[in-house]
Amino acid sequence: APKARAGEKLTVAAAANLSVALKELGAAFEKASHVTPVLSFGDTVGLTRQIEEGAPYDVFLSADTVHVKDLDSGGFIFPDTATVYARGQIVVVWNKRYLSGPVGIDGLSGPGVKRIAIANPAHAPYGIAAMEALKSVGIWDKIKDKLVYGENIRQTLQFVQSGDAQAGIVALSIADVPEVGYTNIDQALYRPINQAACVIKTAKDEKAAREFIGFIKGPVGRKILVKYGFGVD
Amino acid sequence: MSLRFSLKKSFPGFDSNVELSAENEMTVLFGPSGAGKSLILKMISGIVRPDSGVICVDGQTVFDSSGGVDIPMRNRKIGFLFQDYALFPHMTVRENIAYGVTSNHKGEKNGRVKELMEIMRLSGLEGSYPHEISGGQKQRTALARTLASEPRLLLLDEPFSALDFQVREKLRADLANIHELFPVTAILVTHDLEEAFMLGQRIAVINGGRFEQVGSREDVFYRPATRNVARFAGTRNIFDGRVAGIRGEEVEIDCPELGVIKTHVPERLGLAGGRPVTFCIRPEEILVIRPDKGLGRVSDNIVEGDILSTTGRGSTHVLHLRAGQAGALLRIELPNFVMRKLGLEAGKRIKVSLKKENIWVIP
Amino acid sequence: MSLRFSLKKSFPGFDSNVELSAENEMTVLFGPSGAGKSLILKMISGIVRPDSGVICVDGQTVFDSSGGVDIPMRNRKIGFLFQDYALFPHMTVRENIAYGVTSNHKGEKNGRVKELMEIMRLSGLEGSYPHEISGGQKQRTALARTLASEPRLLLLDEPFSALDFQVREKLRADLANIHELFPVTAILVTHDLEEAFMLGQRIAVINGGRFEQVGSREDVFYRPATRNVARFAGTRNIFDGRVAGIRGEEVEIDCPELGVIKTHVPERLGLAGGRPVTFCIRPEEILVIRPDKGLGRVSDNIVEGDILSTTGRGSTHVLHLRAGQAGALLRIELPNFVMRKLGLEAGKRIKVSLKKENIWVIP
Amino acid sequence: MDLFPLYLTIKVSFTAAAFTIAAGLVLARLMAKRDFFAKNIIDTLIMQPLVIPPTVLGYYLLTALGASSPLGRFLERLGIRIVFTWKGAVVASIVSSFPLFAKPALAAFEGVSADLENAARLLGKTEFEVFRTVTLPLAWRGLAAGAVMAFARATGEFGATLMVAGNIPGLTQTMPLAIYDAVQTGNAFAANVMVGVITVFSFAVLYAAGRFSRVRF
Amino acid sequence: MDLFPLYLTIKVSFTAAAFTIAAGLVLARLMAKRDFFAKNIIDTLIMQPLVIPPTVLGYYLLTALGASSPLGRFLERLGIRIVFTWKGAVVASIVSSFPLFAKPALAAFEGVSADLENAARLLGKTEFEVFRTVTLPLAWRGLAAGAVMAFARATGEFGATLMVAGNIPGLTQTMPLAIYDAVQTGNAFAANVMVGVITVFSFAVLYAAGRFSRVRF
Ligand SMILES: Nc1ncnc2c1ncn2[C@@H]1O[C@H](COP(=O)(O)OP(=O)(O)OP(=O)(O)O)[C@@H](O)[C@H]1O
Ligand SMILES: Nc1ncnc2c1ncn2[C@@H]1O[C@H](COP(=O)(O)OP(=O)(O)OP(=O)(O)O)[C@@H](O)[C@H]1O
Ligand SMILES: [Mg+2]
Ligand SMILES: [Mg+2]
Repeated sequence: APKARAGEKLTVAAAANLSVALKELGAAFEKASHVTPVLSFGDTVGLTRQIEEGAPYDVFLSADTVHVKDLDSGGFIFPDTATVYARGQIVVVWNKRYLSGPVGIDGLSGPGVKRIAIANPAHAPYGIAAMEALKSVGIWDKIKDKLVYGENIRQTLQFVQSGDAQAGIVALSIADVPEVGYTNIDQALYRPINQAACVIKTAKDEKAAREFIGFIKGPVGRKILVKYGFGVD
Repeated sequence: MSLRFSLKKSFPGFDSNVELSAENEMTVLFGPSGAGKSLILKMISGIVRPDSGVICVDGQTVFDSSGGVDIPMRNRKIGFLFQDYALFPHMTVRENIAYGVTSNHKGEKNGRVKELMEIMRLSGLEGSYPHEISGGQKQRTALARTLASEPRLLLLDEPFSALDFQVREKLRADLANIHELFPVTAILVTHDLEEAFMLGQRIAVINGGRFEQVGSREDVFYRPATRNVARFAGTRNIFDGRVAGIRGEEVEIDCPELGVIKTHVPERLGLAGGRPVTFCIRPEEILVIRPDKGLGRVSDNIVEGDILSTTGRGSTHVLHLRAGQAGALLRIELPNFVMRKLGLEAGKRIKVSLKKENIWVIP
Repeated sequence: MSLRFSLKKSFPGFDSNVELSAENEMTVLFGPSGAGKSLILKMISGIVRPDSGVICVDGQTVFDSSGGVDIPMRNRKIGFLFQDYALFPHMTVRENIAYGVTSNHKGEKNGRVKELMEIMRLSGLEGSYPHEISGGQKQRTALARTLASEPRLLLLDEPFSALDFQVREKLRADLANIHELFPVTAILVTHDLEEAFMLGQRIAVINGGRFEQVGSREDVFYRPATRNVARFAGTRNIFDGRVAGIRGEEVEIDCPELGVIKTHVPERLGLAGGRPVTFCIRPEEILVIRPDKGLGRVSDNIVEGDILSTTGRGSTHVLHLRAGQAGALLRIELPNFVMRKLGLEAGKRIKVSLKKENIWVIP
Repeated sequence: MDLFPLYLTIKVSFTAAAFTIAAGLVLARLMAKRDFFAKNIIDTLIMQPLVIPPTVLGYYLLTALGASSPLGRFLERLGIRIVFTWKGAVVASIVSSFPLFAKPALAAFEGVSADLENAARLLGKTEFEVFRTVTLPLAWRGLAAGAVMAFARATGEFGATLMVAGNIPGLTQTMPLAIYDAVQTGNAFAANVMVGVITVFSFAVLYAAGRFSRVRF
Repeated sequence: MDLFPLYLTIKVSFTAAAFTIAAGLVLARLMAKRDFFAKNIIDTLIMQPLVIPPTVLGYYLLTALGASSPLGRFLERLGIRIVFTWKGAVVASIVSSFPLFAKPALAAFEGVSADLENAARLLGKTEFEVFRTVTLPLAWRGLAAGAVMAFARATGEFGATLMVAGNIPGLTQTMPLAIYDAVQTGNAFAANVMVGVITVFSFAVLYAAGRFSRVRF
């Protein structure tokens, strides 16, 4: 009986790039199950370390797949729950004030673009994808010196929003802001940014946790993810 | 060089209202603790802002509340010796003194510092910090620093209080010759009677924030203007009476404690019969009559009494005498040889004379 | 109650090595600035750790370098009046004094504070902070705070230096009666000759970190053990000579400056002919011979000289005399009335007598 | 607006500041009046939390106090859970703010005149009484400055808190973390409002502290 | 190990500390000797950078100095570029470390005896000379404490720097940013090494500063 579960809580640790989409997802899940998801955002690496140290999370929504694999090999999660729930997409963004769009990925090497913001390709999945795309179109070496790294995708966008980077590459999920315009990047230019989810072994309510992942992967969840710019299978 | 000021300042529980002019001389501010001596120096120097008033140094108005003049301290060219020294704790003795020297020429500066250190007997302490030197050494350092700046006006707040008797005497002598050494107007604060007497050509006696008398040291010591001045100046024997008879300048005072006392009073005082008066006589001016000699020529105001106590004070002795009809307490100061010669001691009964010319009637 | 100490302490350029016992009495430490007076008090109280030595207070060993004893300051029950007061700047006058009171009973505490404030004439300043009061008021507050703690040993570092003459005299009298008021052993530091004489039943004269003489005030003043003590104690006339002849206790000294001088010397000194000696006479013990009277019975050591200067010092005058065959400088202190009677002034030629019994030969 | 983060921030910042001040006082006092070889070294070491980026500091703290560390397991057995609770936020704040109090406190204590302390000792006061009635009030200016900085730092602590306490709404989410969330969500307005709130709060506390700690002498 | 971040950190931290100290001295001095209505308010306001999470502070700085702000455009026209240059890291460090110096400096100046300053004035010294020769040395303990904290904070500044200077390897990547990157990459060893390096560096500087700033009187 769903009513009996009212007030029950489910702690969801999620990568910060999900913060907008997950708000709506969470609300929808609560409506459906009467379990309240508590959303705890952080960076993937940090959340992973916390789970290793026994953080009281029930579900982990990572921004990549590597860290879920790591957790799995450490025995911190139920292996059968590890699953890709979304695929990130990257777009070229440009500041409308400085560039009259649309600017495609080739346009990044144009003369009006003095600074290009991407997420740090050393560790941020969207940064890695951006680098791959830039290499694929063959302008990486040309624009390498114009790059400025954001620590996460939100910060990367802020660089473009402020106009200090005239253009950049960010996630589609956050690109819809007034100051910038965006154009899609062919998904063939970069390896898929798969984002994996899993249930933590120490979950207080394993059943609800599994339900939550199921919900995300279900029709409602997929619809919401797509709405916020994620790709789903 | 000259100084002229007229100042008012109030604190809760204390207010000060003073006025003075001084020429090229040393004026001593003399008065009890808390009278407002340091306050006057602080106002002149600019450390404390007067509520109202005027200060002129050397003809220049450095402060005028009505004219809005308030020259910054650094331009007043005033040397100030603080009562608590105000030495810079982060500088050595040498550095403290050098700080005051205005000359920028290195050799000159060093020479001046060396000279001052020698005058103040500070040689050997060049590298010591203030917390490493004695109280007297601190005071001498502060004095050297003040003199180093060659001020046109010198304000000295108890400059010798921490000094031993030898240095003190030496420095006093130096200061007394101040016009040769440092040709400036100076104001010196002291609570030391002897010091006031030795150094002050002019003495201003202050009490409760007001000058009670400003005059030559002889005036202050022998012709006090008020009862307070008499007390501060060590004129311990102060009595009240009533004018009983006047014959020209000679006045008879009926004193309930001592009986009838005769004295001279300048006519201008214009005493009338029956008027209450106060008179005094200094302890060292009271004459002990030698029992073996009889009265001799001495005949003025003979008082008989019992010696209550004798106290040695170094070169003199102080006797307390219970005398007169009402048992008045007389204080008498005598040279030691007189004590010995007359064999005076507690319990003895003696006669003393308060000579007419030694009695002063407070106007 | 008693105090006994034997202490050594070295600083670069200064070292101290002192030893003393004192019973229920007031001992005065007397000596020039920088002699090590404050240092002794600091070692006794525990503020400065001696390099080596022993301190016993009241039979209790509070410090013993060889025995490893070093009782913490708070248990020494010593009252210390700091030369620079060390008042707590964040406490009012009242709070400073109350801080010293040991009693925890509120009424008792308040009573004691009130009493002390009255004795020290501090009433009205209860709520003032140290920076708002005068130098003398600070010293009185510090004194009150020290007395408030009812110590078994009282160390007073120049307790009256900032006080005016009236308060000083009053407090001196109180302190002189200290056994009744505060029955403790006390050590008082002073550089004031008169104060040393008035307060010290026993005086320890210190110079350069060492005691030069410890004895009764009469010993120190009239029978100085060393030339330095003679100088500090104000015996200004100090001369060197050679024993010219001995007749029992009577000795003739050949002094190049004054000529042949006769005096009494106790036999135990065992002077031999030809031995160099030093002798002295206090300024107030020199007798001026009245020109009108002739020598009379006075016949000892007559010296003639010219008055160089006369200086008023309040109740006495000081004369400087250029005298004797070699122009020795003699200092003479005379009561004012003698000055007046003899009409002494600079330039006059007078005869003085250095009476045998007033001359002291420094052993 | 959800008031929990504000409530938690108040709780955490005051608790952390209290600990920091207490521990800082003890350490500074122990170090102030002595001159020992290691003093300069300790003095320098306590500055280190300022040099290391807070997030990294958080990693270290998490490693030291988490489930996989002996210390963490020991505390666990005592029933004390630090990580992922508000206590974790307190620990993070203490570590970050400690130098801001200890350093000026040490300087302030060193500046107190030994003569005045000795005067108190000679009046029979114990070391603790001397400390409370003389040293503390005389060092007041520096201590107050340090306390104010430590409190402000504790209020604003973010990086280490995120690691040690996590960012769990309703449990460990302090204002700085909530502001971070708002920024991440692109909700600049909410972020600005919360910055406004935390500014007003800290301003009120610091202003009051400033007035209260005024030195009159 | 790439040495550029260390080099940049040294450059940034010293430059920032120098600015912070210079500006802090001026402000603290102006405020210390007067009592005006706004004093308490200013005193409290300068604490605010401590309260706001550094990233958010960085966000504000970016907004204020970036291409979209009037100030940013004005500076641009003067040929001064702050954002995404090492100067941005300096600005971020200055803002973050300013309170750590200004607050203790103010307290220290307030503690200097007015009598000693007056003594210097009466010896004919100008206000500047009084400041240099009396006020400064007497406030030394507090100033040194503040300077050391400001320097340490500037060395460790991470959040705001990231926003204002960006993380451009070889250009604006300071040690803290490099450390963070290493942690994020899962390269704990590299992170630890770099933390070691920055610790040793700051330790050396702070230790030297501690020895040098010893007060002898
Ligand atoms: N800042 C102040 N606030 C309040 N009262 C003050 C202040 N400064 C001085 N006073 C008061 O003014 C009076 C005079 O002080 P001042 O220092 O001039 O005395 P003094 O004559 O120098 O005494 P002493 O010989 O003891 O040094 C004192 O009663 C003192 O309490
Ligand atoms: N901490 C110290 N370091 C070095 N020298 C010191 C220290 N304390 C005292 N002295 C030296 O010891 C000597 C004695 O100092 P002390 O303070 O005892 O003198 P004092 O007899 O009290 O003189 P005064 O009458 O001037 O106060 C001085 O020459 C002083 O310079
Ligand atoms: Mg005074
Ligand atoms: Mg002394």
